[in-house]
Amino acid sequence: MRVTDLLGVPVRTESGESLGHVHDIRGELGARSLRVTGLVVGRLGLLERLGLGAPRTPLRVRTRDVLPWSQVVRADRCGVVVRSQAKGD
Amino acid sequence: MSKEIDLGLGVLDHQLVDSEGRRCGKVDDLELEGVADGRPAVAAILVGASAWRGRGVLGRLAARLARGRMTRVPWQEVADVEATLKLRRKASELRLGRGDDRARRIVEWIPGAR
Amino acid sequence: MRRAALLVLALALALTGCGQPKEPAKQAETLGSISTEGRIVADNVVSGRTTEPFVRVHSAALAEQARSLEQAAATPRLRSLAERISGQLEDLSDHADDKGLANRVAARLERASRTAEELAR
Amino acid sequence: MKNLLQVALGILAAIGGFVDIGDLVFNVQAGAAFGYRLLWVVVIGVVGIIVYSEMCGRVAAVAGRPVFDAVRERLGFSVGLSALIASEIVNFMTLAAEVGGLAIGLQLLSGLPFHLLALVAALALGLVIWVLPFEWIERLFGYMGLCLLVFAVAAIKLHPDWSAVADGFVPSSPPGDRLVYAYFVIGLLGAAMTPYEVYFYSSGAVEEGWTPKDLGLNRANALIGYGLGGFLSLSLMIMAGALFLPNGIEPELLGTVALGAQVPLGTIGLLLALLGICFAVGGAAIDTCFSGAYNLAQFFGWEWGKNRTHAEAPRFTLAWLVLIVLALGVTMTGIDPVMLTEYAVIFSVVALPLTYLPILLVANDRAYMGRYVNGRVANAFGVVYLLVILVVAVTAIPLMLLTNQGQG
Repeated sequence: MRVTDLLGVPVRTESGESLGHVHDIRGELGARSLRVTGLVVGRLGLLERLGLGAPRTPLRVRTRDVLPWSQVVRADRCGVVVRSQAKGD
Repeated sequence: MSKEIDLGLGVLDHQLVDSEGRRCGKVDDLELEGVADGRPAVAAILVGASAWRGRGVLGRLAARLARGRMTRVPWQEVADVEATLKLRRKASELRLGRGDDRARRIVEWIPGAR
Repeated sequence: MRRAALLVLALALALTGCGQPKEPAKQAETLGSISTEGRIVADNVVSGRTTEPFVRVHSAALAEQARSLEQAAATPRLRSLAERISGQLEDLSDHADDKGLANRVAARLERASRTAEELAR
Repeated sequence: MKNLLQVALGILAAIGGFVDIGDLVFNVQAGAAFGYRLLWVVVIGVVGIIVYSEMCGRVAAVAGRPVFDAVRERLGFSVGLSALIASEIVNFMTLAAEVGGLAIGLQLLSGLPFHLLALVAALALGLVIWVLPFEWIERLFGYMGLCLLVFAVAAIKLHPDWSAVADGFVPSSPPGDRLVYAYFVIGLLGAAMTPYEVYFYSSGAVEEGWTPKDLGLNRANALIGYGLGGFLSLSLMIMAGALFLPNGIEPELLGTVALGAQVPLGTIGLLLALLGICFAVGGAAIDTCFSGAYNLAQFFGWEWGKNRTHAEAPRFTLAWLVLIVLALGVTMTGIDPVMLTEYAVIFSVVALPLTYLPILLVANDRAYMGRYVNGRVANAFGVVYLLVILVVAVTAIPLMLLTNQGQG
């Protein structure tokens, strides 16, 4: 699977509620690894979409607004399904 | 030095620079692993025209026109991610920058190219 | 993708509408412009304030403009005026350092400009 | 901070380098059509190029990112690629017009046949880029381009009505044909803010290894270089307004522009004008040629750089070589460079938003710019100009067609 397969796909909860789309994938850069830690989802303002997100870091939004990957049940080209009470907050 | 970064904004489409500071392509796509078993991570950087297939309508068209081979660079080869991605080894060792190598044979034929 | 297609279409469309004026009044204005400019070039030959290559090349280019207007002339009067102007300019170009000829050309182009001005009204 | 002499030298080169065939054609035609009434647009255009080239220089100095790096990263691959295609088309049209203009300038000077001179022009440009270190190219073409100052002298010697000139700096409601007026407003903005100047300026800053301590030089270069370059544009328009408008002359030929200096100053005015045109247009051809190669290399990630040896950046080198050969091909067809310029400038206006939006975005991104991020002033100007550019981009082509390229 590739990053571009996930970017832009719709995100829904197991009960079918739509949470918007995947705008970006949050990662954590280690010495020799880049682990995926979450998804930037939902209704982003135009500025975040164009990359004017959280100040001082190359991130679209602050980490607390990111959906942790642990909530993800299934992720593929067609869409991402997350646990029901998994709203980002 | 763990630092948070967005794969789309902070890595995709960024410039690759080898250990000698030579520009050798862009991050055309990123290969993920462990998505199914819940421990996803970036396995490799994909460089080359055929990596453009996932990049929208124009990307698919360009990929078909350019027909270039794709090079897979394991993520362990990445030394640092700043405005550009710094690689640990030379471009030739990672089979990158071959377009420039092919073009060099033509340019060197003209006197004064060095 | 749409934007690129739009741009190519626009480019093709634009290249067809080339810069040739159509209406008689506009053609007369352009002829007047060519003729006045030719007269200035000729005056400069007479007063020796120019160079032979510039006069030869530039009046030939002006003549060419007048010739293309001649073909696209909207009325017979405009066609004959265009022909007179291009003829004078070609003479000037062929004898770019002949002050006597330049003097005559300047006078004729002066008259042609006035005729063009009347046609433009 | 580089020493003052070098700053001065750099700025002087910018003046000569600022004026290209687009400025020559549009400022003179606008002056011939509306006299001094459009002078205010030149000022707006010059302020625009100053704002964005300063921003570009800062992004290059602080984040080491030339324009097309930012374009692909911020707009993504697909939109970035369409921006690349649009900019390459516009860049190439401008290059072909510049090479054609140079050939005509040489012909007006020497009287030799046009096609021979087109070949000589292309070969000379190729040789100069291949052999001369870039510093020298910029100085040579920049200083010789200063001959264009003869148009300032000519404008003065034509005794324009200075109060009317002053009024020209105040936006006025368009007299006569409103559409043609709007066409020239757009053309003048496009000519002043030509995208290739921004690609070239930012790539140069990255290459010369500018760092935040060069920001003072960056501002000086942008402000004084483009400012004085703008002065030349104003002189061209005033000259045309004083000479061509009263005589009803419609400047459709490059020779007519030189005539404007010949009438008040005689042979010396003519020769300086032709020399100035040849070097300014020649220098612009080189900048445009490099810009075409820069954009390709920066989008696809090739090695690039005018200060690298040709073998170190082979695809970049092949790109500008092929561009010159293609431009020569177009020039050989005998297509009129002035008409080609009119299309090139209008189409560059369409490509402006795709060029300037990414610059504004990166310049506002704290991750890369840190404390050098856009201040309120730079942002205010940046956003206002982006809006102006968007409106202008949308209306450019329809207006060109409706006004038959300003013929009315």
